Order: sequence, then structure tokens, then C-alpha cells
Amino acid sequence: MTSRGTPSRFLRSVLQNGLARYVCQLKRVSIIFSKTNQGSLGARDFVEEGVVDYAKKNPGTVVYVSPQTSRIPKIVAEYLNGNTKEEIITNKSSQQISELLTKLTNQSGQDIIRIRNPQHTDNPSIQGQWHPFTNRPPCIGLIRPQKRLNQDQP
Amino acid sequence: MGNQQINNRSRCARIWDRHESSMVFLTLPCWIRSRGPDRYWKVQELLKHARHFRGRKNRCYSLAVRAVRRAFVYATRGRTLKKRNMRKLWITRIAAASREHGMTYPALIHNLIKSSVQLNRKVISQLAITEPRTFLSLTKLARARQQEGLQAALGDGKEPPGVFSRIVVKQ
Amino acid sequence: MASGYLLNRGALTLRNNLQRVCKNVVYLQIREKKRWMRAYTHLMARKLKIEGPPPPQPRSQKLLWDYHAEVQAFSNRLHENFPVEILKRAFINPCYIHSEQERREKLGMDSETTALVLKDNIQLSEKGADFTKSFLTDWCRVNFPNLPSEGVESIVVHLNSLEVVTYVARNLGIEDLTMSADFPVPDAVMYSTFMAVIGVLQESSGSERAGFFLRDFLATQLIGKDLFDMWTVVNPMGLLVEELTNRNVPLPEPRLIRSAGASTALPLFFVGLYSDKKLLGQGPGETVLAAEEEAARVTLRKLYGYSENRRPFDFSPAQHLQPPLIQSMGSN
Amino acid sequence: MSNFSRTAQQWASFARSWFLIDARMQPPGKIASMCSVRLQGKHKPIYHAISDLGDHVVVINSRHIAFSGNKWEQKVYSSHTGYPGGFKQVTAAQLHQKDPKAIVKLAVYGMLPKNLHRRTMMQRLHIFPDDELPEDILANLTEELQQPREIPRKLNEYTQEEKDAFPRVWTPPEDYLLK
Repeated sequence: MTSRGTPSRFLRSVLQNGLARYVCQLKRVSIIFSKTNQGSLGARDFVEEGVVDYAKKNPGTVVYVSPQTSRIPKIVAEYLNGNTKEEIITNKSSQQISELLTKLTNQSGQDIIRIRNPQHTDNPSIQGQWHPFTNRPPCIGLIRPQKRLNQDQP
Repeated sequence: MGNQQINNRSRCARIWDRHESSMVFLTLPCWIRSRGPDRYWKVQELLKHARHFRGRKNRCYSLAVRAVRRAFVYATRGRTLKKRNMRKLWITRIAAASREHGMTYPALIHNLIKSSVQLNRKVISQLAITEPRTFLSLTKLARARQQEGLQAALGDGKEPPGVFSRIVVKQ
Repeated sequence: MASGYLLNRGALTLRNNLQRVCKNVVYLQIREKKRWMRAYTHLMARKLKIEGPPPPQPRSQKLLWDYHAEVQAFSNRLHENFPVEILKRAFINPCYIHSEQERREKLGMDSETTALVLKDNIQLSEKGADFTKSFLTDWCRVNFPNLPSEGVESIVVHLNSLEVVTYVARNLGIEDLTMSADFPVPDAVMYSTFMAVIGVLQESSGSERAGFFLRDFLATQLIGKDLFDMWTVVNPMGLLVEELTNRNVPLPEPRLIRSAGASTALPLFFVGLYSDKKLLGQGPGETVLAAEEEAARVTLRKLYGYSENRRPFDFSPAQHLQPPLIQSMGSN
Repeated sequence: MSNFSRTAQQWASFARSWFLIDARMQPPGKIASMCSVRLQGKHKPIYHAISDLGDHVVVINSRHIAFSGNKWEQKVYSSHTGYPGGFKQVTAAQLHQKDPKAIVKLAVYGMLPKNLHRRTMMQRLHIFPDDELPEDILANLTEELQQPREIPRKLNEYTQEEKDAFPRVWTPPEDYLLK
């Protein structure tokens, strides 16, 4: 909440993704739900309706569907950079789950923390950064004030 | 449902028992609940925001709670102040950079706006640092625009060399 | 009397409650403050402190793992058409085969009936490594036509180094698929696996696609890198003199052009290199010698075309080489 | 254009320059405002208040500054020693008599921001009453700043031709007697 007390990072993508070809960073997604539990109703609907479409649309993502005797249905997303993200989908409708999955698919998998600057570049300057002599005419040889001093002493 | 009934009953029992200064709990969960809130987690939630403070403020709740509240107040204020301060900083930087080229800040910005250059102060100040030549050409443009009226009055009607502006288009 | 009654009552309720508790655990969700949580978290924290974190476990040994699907997804994700069988071979490292055989022997299995019919990726890896080196060299030659062969070589060595390649490989999700004896996978194994993947791509889709793969994933690592970060030149002035004599340009003449605070602890000198009264380049430095060296480096960068105002690299996607599989998938 | 290495670029961007100002026949306030900008680093586009970017300024000929009006007699510099009856007041002329550097120094000191950096910035101000500079400072100089006011010439510095060419408002008759 305070800027000093929260972690932050600079804006960047994994492996310059999108510069050459775009690689979907979500490598694996597991949908864990219960066969009987009330809270998993939406998840079960989604598994019936949407999951095959999703898997067809995203051939680069491995989708695991696993009914377990757990009370809490969840989506576990694993990203190429090794990060894992869990999203609880208790009492969510099929539509909401599909939106959530789309969001997870489009993410890069990096930590979601404060980004210090909305822009970032590896080469900040093309013309060369400013330095004290950028806008001064070059003077070759000795520095002027000495001459000036001599002139000033009549 | 059943649970709730018991709950209500126990609450009655507790109220009733309080007169005798001995407490009776009809169920074990009620007895467990009656010990008040679990303060540990509340304290941890707060100390989480105070861990980087200096001194005992980063570990003692009673000191930390004030400091954290103050920090949040500052942070809230800071979010508006930041915009103001950044703008001030950009203006100082542009003023410094334009003075290197013999212009003043108000003249530069005024003439850039008049020549419909829609760069904001942030970008102009960044250009002054990272792309000094672009900034130089911006000042040249502003200078030409500044002298446009004067030159038109003098009847010359010509642009300074290397500048392309409305006058040339009109002719 | 009353107290006896209360005690009796208390005992009764306690028994009832115990039953309730047991029932609750099985059937009902208990909505209460989890008072055991604090002690439990402290205990686990202390355990973690004493024992250290648990050893990392490969993803393949965890729940929900389908190797075939993973490999297919790997090839789809990178928009390439890998033949799955050969790609699987690329992930099998010799160290894995050794350890697997040893494990089977330890278990006392018959070596003949349970013989491993796995082929390792050594050949693929060698092929891929050769191709990578030759492709990167060609790519650098095309992109930096003025760079001498040592410079090209050092850029290739940098891109081909263990550090860069394993970084790329880990961020492409190769680590999960790699069959290796140890986990986390050692850098050398990661390197050979990545090269084997390149080898497979070259075998199956041809060198052009493999080249695009290398360009897209390895050459992009050049962004934000300085030439002399990769190429250690001890005496840039000597190199510059050599370059200029090769090009029949008069030798550079260093001149001190600007200075500030020369007699202080933090001086700044600008040295310009003039050749035939033309400024080749200028460089700042803490001492005159450092400034001269910097000026030589600046001039070399200009000569070699590795300056910051060069044309950006061309990473545009290879349109005509899109594999048909991906297109059909996209139309769905 | 310039492709410096990162360390060299950093060294160049944050280097301190040395400016020379000749205060001969100049108003001290103008000199001080020039000094104050450069001591704070407000003449650099990379300025930031906490970056400590101030440059060095060398002021020469502070003995020959010029006040306009009758400031030499009327401008009063006050101070208090802290003891009872310790309130001192001197005119600019008296102060200048006592210490030829003091007027410029006080003017700059008053123009700097009132914070903890003020003393540090003042240490980067070098004032010399005359135009003789020690060798080590001479070696440091990077640039001489233009004087804010043009020095007016004295009557005896004009040549006769210039005097004749000067336009006259009124031509005296021949029998006019000069007092």
C-alpha cells in the first residue's frame, strides 16, 4: 500500500516474448473440482461445456481435468517461467470460469506486483544521453579563462 | 439449523449465568468461541506493513499501529502530491534544458503549443535527457515560431533556413 | 449440590460435543477461528528453519502429468511441427539412461526382460550444436557486415554460452520435459537438451525453420547488450589502429578536447580521436588514458556498425513458413 | 550518436563542471542568482533535488562589484551575536571594506534553498576578491560565463572621434559660456 512497503519490479516480458513470435506463457492448467459438491457446480458445467473448446483453441496449453474429493474447486495455472498460480473457483459460473481462464492464458506468469514505470526500455537513448558538454561548443586546446585573465589585467 | 439453535440457547444461558458470576456452556464450540477473537492474525496483518520501519515500530503492535496508520495517510496524500511534484520536476528540467539553448521555459512551451506540437512535459523532459538533438530541434522550431510574427511584420516573409512552417505553405 | 449438578451436566455436554466434533470433522464445515493455525504455522516455520526447504521435485513426479500431451503442447506452443517421437528422444539424456539402468539393477530386475529401449540425444545434440553455431555465425555476419571474425565469434560464444542457453531453455519449459538423472537439471544437461531440440527441428522442418527458431529465441537475447560486454578487448586503441591501417585511413590522433575538474578527485576528460583532421569519435573518462580507450571503443563501435543508432534487428515473423497445423488450429 | 559504455556515460553525465564568473562592475544579486542556479544543478536537464548535481562556481573580482542606487550606504546587513546587546548592523560599504567576499557570499547564501544541502553547495562556491586564481583552480575550469551586465565605459575611455560622433540634443550657441 505504501510504495516502500510493497515489492515492485520493472516492466518486462519473458524472453522478449512477442518481439519475434508470440509464445503463450501458460504451459499447464489443471481444473480441480468435486463431483458432488455444491460449490463445484459451475466448474462441472465448464468441464462439460467449455473445456474441450478451450483446449482446442489453446493447443500450447496442457489442460488437466481432475475430479477430486475436495471441497474447494480451483484452477492451478503453471507458467513457462516456473511460476504457479492458483485461483479458487468456488461458486463461480461456467461463464466466469471461462473468463478467468482467458485471463490466466493471457498473463505472462510474472509476479503481479507494483510496476515502477509503465514504460521500460533496454536502450534508453539513441542519440546519446545528455552530458555537460552535449550542448557546448567544443574547444580544442587550453581553457579560455586564462587568456581572459591576461586580457583583464591591464 | 440445529447448530444455530444450540448457539442461541447457549447465548441465553450465558446471559443468564452472568448474574451468578459462573459461566455455563452448553456446547464445546460455544466455549471455544467465547474466548474472544484470535488476535494473532490481526496483529500479523498489521505488522506486515510495518516490517521495514525503524526501531520497535517494526515489531511492537502498539507502536506499529500508529506508524502504519500514519504511513497509509502519507501514502494516500502522496498519490496526489506525486503528480504535482513530478510535473514540477519536469518543468524544472525543461527549463534547464531550454536555457542551454538560450530560451526560457514559458517561451518554449508557448511556442510549441502554438505550432501544435502535442508533446507533454514528461516526454519533452525525457527527450532533453535521452535525445538531446531532438530537443534541440524542438527549441529551434519554437524559436522560429517566436520570430514568425516579427519577421512577418518586417515584411521579409521568409522562413529561417531549414524550417518549414505555415508561412511557406501559404505561399 | 448445584455444583455437582453442573459438573454432571458439563460432562454430559462434553460427551455430546465430542460426538458433534467428530461428526463435524467428517460431515460439516466448521466455521470457527482456527486456533490451531498459529501454533501449526509456527511449527512448520521452525521445521523449515531447521530442516531447510524440501528437495525440489520434478514436475513429472507430481500429480497430473501426461508426458505425451506435454510434449505435443510444447511443439504447438512454439508454433513448430516437431515429430513427437523424435522430439521425445531429444529429451532423453544419457545420464538418465545410466541412472535408470542402475535403478533397475538395484531393484533386482532381469536385465534382459526389462532392457531399456531408449535412445539418447547425443547425436541430435551434436547436430543441433553444430547447426546453432553455424547459424548464429551466419546471422551475425549478415547483421554486422563490418564486424571482424573475432567479434562475430565472441558474440556467437556469448549467445551459445551455457548461461544464455540454459536461461532460454528454462524459460521455454524444457526443464519439465527433460529426462535427467538429477533434479534440478544441471546446466550442461539443459544445454545439450536445448541443442537436441534444435537438432530435431532441423531434421524435421529443415534448416530454415530451425534458423528462425534460433533467431526468435536466442538472438533476441542480444537486445540491450553492448558489443564490448561480450567481446573483451584489452587494447582497443591497438585494434583501432589495425582496423584503420586495413582501411587505408590515416592513423588516429588522440586530442584532449574538454576537461572538467582536472585537479580534483573526480575529474572528467573528453578525448577526441582525429584522423586527417576529422573527428572519428570522442569518449569520456576518469583519466586521460581511460578517455582515450573509451574514444577508441566508441570509434570501433561506429566502424563495426554496433552503435545504438543502428537499424534494429529484423525479427519479423516468417509468414510464408507458418506450419499448416497452426493455421488450422487458428481457424477454429 | 555517441555510444559510450555505460560506466563512461554515467561518469560523464554526473561529472561536475567548473564555471568562472567575472564580477567586475556587476550587480551582486545578478551574480548570485547565476551562481545559485549552477550550485543547485538547476541548469542540467537531469536535475533532481536529491541527486547532488551541483557544479562548482568560481567568482573573481568580487572586490569590484557594483551596486546600483545608493545601496552602498543604505543597504544594511544585520546580525546578532546571541548576547544581550549583540545586534550588529553594518552598511554594505562597511561590510565590503571589512571583507570583499562577504556581499557576494551572503547574496548567494540567501538564494540557495534552505535545507541541509545549503552548506554543501556553499562549499562549491569559490570567491576571489581579485582576478588572481591559484593554479589548481585554474586547471579545473571548464567554462566562463557571460557577464549579466555590460560594463559601461568611462568617459576617458572613449576616443575623441566617438565623442564627436555622439548625437547631440542641443547645439550650444557660440557665445555660450560653460561654467
